[in-house]
Amino acid sequence: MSATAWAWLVLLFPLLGSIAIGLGFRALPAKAAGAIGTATIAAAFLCGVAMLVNLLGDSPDARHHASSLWDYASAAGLDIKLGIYVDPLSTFMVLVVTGVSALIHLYSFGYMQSDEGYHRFFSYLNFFVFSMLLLVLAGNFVLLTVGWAFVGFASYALISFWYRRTTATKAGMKAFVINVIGDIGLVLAAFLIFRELGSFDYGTVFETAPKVFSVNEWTVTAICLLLLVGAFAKSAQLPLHTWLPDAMEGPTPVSSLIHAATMVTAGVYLIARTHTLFVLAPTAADIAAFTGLATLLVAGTIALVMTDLKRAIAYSTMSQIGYMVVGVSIGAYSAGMFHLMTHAFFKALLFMAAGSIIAAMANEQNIDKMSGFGRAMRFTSIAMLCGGLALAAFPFTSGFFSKDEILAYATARGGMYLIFTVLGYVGALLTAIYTFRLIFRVLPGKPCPEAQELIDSGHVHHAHPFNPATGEEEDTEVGFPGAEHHVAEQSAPMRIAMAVLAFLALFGGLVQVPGVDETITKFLDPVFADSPLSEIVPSVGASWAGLAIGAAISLAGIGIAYWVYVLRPGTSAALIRRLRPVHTLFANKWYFDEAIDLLVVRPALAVGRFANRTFERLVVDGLVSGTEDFVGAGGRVVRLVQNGFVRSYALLLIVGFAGLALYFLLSSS
Amino acid sequence: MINSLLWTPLAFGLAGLFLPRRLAGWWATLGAAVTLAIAIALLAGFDSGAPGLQDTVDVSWIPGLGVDYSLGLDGLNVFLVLLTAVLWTAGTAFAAFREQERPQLFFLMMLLGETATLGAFVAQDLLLFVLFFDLMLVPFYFLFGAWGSDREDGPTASAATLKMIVYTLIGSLLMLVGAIATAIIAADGGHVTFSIAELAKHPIGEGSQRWIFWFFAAAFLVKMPAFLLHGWMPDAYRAAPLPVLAVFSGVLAKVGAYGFLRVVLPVFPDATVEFQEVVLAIALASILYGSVMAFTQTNVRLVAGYSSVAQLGFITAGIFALSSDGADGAVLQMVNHGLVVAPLFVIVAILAERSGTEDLREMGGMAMRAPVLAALFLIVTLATLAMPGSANFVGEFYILNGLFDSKIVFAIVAISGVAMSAYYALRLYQRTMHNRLAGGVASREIGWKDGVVLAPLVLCILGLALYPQLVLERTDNSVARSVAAIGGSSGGPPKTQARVDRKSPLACAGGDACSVFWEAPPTTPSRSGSSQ
Amino acid sequence: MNVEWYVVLSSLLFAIGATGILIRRSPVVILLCLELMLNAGNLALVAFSRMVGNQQGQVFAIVVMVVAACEVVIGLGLIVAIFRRRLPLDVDELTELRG
Amino acid sequence: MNFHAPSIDYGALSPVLALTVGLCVVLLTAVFKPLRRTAPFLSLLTLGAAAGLLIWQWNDPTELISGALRLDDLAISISLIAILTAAFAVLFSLGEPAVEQVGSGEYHALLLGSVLGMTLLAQATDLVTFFVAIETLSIPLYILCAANLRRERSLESGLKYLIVGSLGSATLLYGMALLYGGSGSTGFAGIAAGISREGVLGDPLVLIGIGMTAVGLAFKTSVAPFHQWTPDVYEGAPTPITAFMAVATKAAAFAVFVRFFDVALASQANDWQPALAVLAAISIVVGNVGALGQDSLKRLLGYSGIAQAGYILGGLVVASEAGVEALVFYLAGYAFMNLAAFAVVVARERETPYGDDIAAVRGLGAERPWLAWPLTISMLGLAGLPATVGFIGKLYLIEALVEGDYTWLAVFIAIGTMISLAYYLRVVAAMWMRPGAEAVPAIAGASPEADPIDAVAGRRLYLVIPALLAAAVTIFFGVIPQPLVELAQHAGSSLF
Repeated sequence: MSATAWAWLVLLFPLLGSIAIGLGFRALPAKAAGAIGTATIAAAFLCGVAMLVNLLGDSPDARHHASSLWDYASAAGLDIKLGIYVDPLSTFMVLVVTGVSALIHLYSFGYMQSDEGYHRFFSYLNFFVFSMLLLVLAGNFVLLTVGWAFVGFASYALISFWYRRTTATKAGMKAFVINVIGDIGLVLAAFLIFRELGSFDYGTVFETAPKVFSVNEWTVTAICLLLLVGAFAKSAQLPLHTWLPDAMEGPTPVSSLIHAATMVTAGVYLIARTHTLFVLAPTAADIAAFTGLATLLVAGTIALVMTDLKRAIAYSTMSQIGYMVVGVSIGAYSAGMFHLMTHAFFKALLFMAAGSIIAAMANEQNIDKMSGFGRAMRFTSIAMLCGGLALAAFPFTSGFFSKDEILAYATARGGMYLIFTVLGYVGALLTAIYTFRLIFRVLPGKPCPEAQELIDSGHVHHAHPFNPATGEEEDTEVGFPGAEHHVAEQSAPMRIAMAVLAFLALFGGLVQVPGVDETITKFLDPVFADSPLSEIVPSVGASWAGLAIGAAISLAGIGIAYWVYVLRPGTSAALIRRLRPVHTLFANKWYFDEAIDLLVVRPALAVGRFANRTFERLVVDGLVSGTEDFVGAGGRVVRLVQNGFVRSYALLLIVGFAGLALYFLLSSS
Repeated sequence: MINSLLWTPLAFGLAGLFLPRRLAGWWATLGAAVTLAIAIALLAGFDSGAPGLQDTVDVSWIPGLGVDYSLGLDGLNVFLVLLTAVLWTAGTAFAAFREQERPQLFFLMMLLGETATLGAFVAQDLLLFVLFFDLMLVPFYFLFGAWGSDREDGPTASAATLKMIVYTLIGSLLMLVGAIATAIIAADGGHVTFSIAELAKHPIGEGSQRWIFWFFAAAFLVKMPAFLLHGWMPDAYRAAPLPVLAVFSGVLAKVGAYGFLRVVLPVFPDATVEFQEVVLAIALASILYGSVMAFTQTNVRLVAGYSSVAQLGFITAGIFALSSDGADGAVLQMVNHGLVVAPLFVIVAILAERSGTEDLREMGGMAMRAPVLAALFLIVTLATLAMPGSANFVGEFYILNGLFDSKIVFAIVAISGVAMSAYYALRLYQRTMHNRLAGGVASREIGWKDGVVLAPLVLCILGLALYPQLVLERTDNSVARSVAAIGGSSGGPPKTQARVDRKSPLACAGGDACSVFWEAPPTTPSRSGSSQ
Repeated sequence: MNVEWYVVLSSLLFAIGATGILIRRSPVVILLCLELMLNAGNLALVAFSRMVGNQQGQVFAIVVMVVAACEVVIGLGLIVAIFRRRLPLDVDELTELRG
Repeated sequence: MNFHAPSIDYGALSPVLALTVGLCVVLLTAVFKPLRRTAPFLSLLTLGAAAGLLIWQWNDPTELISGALRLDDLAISISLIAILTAAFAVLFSLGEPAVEQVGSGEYHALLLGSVLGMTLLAQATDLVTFFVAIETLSIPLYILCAANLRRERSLESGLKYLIVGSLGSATLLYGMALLYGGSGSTGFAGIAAGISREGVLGDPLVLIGIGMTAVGLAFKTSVAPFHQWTPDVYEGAPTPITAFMAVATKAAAFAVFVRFFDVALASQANDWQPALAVLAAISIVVGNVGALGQDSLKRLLGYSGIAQAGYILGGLVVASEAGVEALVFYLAGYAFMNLAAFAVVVARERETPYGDDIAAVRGLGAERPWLAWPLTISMLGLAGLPATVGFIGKLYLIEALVEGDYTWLAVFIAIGTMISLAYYLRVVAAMWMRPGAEAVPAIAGASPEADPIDAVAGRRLYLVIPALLAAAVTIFFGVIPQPLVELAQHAGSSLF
């Protein structure tokens, strides 16, 4: 079987799974749904592997195949097929996506057990994986948009999975609308590409683009910027990031799969995929890079002060994606993708850990209320530690290699790009600090009531939960885990999933050690060969130097965190007092939500209200009733003249005649 | 064949008058179903390659006045005919499941409406078209007025309906004058003919085109309805009985858009080009205004109603992109919108039954015990907001692409409507199905009766989503001809010289210079793409 | 004698009749005025007939006299009927039909 | 000297003779008590005979009485319309209180007399016959309007009609006199020749003559601003008579209108065309807006009649063959639509205490579908909705107008139609969208005016069948108009 055939299978399995679970929601027992869900994804992963093997079979420069099922919409010169495009890049993404998804499905299998909406959950989750794979494998920009929107919808559905939580539905709406804006960016880009190159197909486009466009021509720049709108919306880069923190309303596995490991990295994939165009539009590429940089710093600072466990991790996700964006934009393609992979590992892991803690806290997400889980939930805390180390780029963990490779590349690029190196390291420091801030506040210390209860009885019986955001009582019948929800960690599938990810988080980086084995670079090389930037590579020495600095910074960060949160517990409070304005700025997430609300949402609603209350009534109805009244008035006049006095009738008759006679006399002379 | 398609519904309706009350509904549904079967047969026999009309009937009707009874199918109307048949079957069935007073009359009017609508779609004689176009109103006048619901806080059903009729006839009557004027000016003392094809061959002088164009435009824009001409819509929609409203807003609005493609573009090419921007501006206004209204409305029907205003705006924009990809998209979108809005109203009916209100603020949380209903509704919603992957997306994609090529500025403004549609459609879904369970709202699963009405429609949506090509490939040919009339481009750029003979897009933003580019001579209708 | 004077006279009669209809309220007087107008027509006919020198006008005039007679008869009949119904003989009182 | 008996074409005269004879016979029945009841039957017989004879004369135009009359297809078709209407009126008059009061014989005799006047008028080609016919038409109507002696309104309408009508006739007469003076002839052909002579053409007196005749005819056809008698008389007169006037008078008057202007005054067309066009526009507006607020159905139909007169006048304005065709076609259609409506009004005013108030038809759809349908169809037809003869008629008129470069008048017709929907559909709404009116309201006091209520009038076949018939024809010619079109074309060709 050819690589493409396998690819179709990769797409098929999750779709089948989703449909099967969705249709069989009455027939299937809960377990079965979970099993099917997980199995299909696992199958997809295996097919992915087969794909890889197939691909490695071909010579490096022949490692791209297109295949299409049928004409999707081809008319009037547009030629849109239902086609896929298989090359190392997509294969790589397929493997990451299916692999991580498989594990997270496994985790959810346990985590969602006591949830009423079990079938719905797995159906959605499988659908998401399908969409993500479609996005990755799409062979033309239209299909890409389709996948792009599908993942957006899946994320919406899963964010507002507990749909009787008003906070959840709001968050879902927010995420969806922002994602649609992203879609629009993509669509417009597609239009522009089509009008310039006359095709939507990757193959044709990337082939003809260099011939047609001159570097930095406005059209290609416009195309790239529009693509970036899509990428930023999906990957939560400034200023389209506000949906991501709110998205934490969804169940934790969702946060870990969609909003950490896979979907949010789609933007990175898009930039990498269309690097040919970005090479032609350096300005756009730089804009992208700088946005990434800004995001990673802003998000880092916010993560420093977040008290909500999941939101803090969400912001760290943003900043990590910032790194990736910087990477793929400045030409560190393989490095960017590498970081994408490692990030998928450790961030998924972190969320899982956070998930079981939050479950233990009865969905209380405020870290101020947490402490002492180190003893209460050993396994979890170990997992969390692994994840944290990798995120903080502790030497020789996966994050260590990937992040620093990007920065090393920036150094190699030199010139203006040194800014990225410097600020990148600043970001790294922040990362290390906030990561361990979380860890130090949650794991060690005197157990909080829940933790204590765990230690004593090993099982927590929660009071009926309340939504911390709105204070309204949770509606457990739609499946929001209620009182009987037992501690997540205890079920085996979750442990397995976390264990595997922990391993990957720690040692996953070893596949790409500078100078030793640059597997990923080698594998992805044929894709990016056409880009002149791929010539520039940091020397092995430079890379190691960079790694050394990275190690130092990460250790420093961890040290600071330890000093602030463990040795001198009061310090943070003191700092906050000292730096009040800064803290408020960070704590309010740099007021992005407020700004958008003020600039976009309110005006739109105001216009709507005006249209509804005023315009419709005055103008539109006025138009109608105005005419009605006018005609009606005419009627009254006629009836007034019809006064019943026969003599006035005679008068009118004679007047009429006079008028007529007058006309005739005038016309004759 | 086409004759039987046209007259079957009416025949069944009249026969139904003599049936007992409880049979009337099923008899009518049967009639609609038979019509549907005929329509499918016609589609099956449809040859997408053939030039010109198919299954034509051409009989002299009033020789004294030069009016012929001529019908025919081509890519423009074949799917609209099918849509009509489908929606009417669904709507009739939905009504048949419910208790109607004076059912025989009700269903007679329903089926008369179908005949009239089909007539408007297949008529190939300008006057016949006008006749059916006006005739459509009569049954709906009765249906809305006599079976509609009076509002205590607003006009009675009959008042609202009267408003609608007068309003929509304003256009149609002017159109009658316009049609006659066209024929007579074209005949120029010779033999008067109303055959659209004939009139298209030798367009009349530009001067006369100018005013006649607006007579027709008035009729079509009111029917849609377009921005500022939609004054009749809110009251009428709130009065109308929902099964009727489903077919009404599913099909009748399209007749207006269809009229532009069938009549205005071919017969008044110069005026069309001249007023392109004006109509586009109206279309944009409809898109924006409709969307804005839709996401501030609290009445469920009106959310759907205003969303249709926006959707029809898109369709109009597609037609007046004056490029065949725009028009292709428009036709596809007509079908899509019909398929989407009809089930939407069916669902609205179901929701209203469950919550006893049509006010969004008093609904919510209904998904709980009704997963199937929720799923169906969700699919419809996503199609409504033109989610990529739905046929609606393909339709809008084509429309906007066509617009993007000819009038880039309009395209960019129009696309903002897409974002808004996402908001109002999803809002509708969330406010009804999600959030806390509102007081007095029963979360009940959809009954099998409504299921058998709704499910097929949703299946149509899904099917079309998987294979929109079904419509596009059959439409493309005829659309190309319609557009060729005004010298528009019939299709996208050939891959290689895309860049070569192409002005700067900025130039395109202005005058219609770009509506003619890189194409083989417009007069030769070129099978898209492949022709180059 | 010149025909113009006949025409002028007839038109005067016509005008007088019309004015009478406008200002008088008694149906009987109004009938008289109507007769006056018809006879104005007759006078004109006869005068013209003499001017153009054929008899058609005179024939016409005689016919008109008959017609006029009929009208008066009907009119008076109606007035009697109204009187029988004890209704006021004043056209301004007969305004039940209006609007 | 030897005496030559004048050769008289009795064949062509036969319809007129038939009517005259019938008239006398019917009048005689009034004398013999036992024959009282036969009057309606005899009148129908007479009308039938006349109609038959007319059809027999179809399609061979003949001059009569040395050119004073001309029996051509225009005359025949119009006369047929008049006779048909009269027949319907006879049926409507069965059980009409007015008939008892003036006596069946006299009543029907007068009706026939009026019809006779109409047939003559349709054939008139000489000022004398023209004037005589128009008076023969009117004078019986003056009486018939007042026929319901017990009702003050009936008398009032009679007197009003008489006064204003005579004023109209007088004006007409004086206009004729002037034209005679100008042309030196009373024959239409002679006038045509006379007024186109050098020096006379465009002579003020002639023009004023034209103006005065126009006024007289506009009055008979109730064209605004000479319309004011119409609503009052229509409301006051006994309903069968209203029906008769609404259709037949208008038809006959238009026949002579078109003959006089298109034949006798053709040479002056450029002068009178714009004037008449303006009159048409005025009456379209006045009629339609006037009808808006009316509660009395008869009054409503009166105003609608004014508007329709405006439409029809359009056919005359263009002074072309197509125009005449359209005019005849529309008149024919108009006849059926109105008769259907009046049949229902008659039935309802007899069986409900509401008289001709719109309340009388409330809930008719549920209560008496066989009456509701005819009224509905006629309303839709008058509103010019498709699938009724009204639509085709408007189409015909508009086509004629556009051909004659009077497109603006066509647009007026469109706008007028739009307004008219507001009141036509109000009636339809009352029938189908309102619950039936409550049983007996206060107004049905035992005042001497109140006519006796006939509870089953709505089921009387002599009302229901005509109603259904007329409605059916309305639809039939709306779907298959060709036969009527051909008739119109014949009529049109007889002038040009």
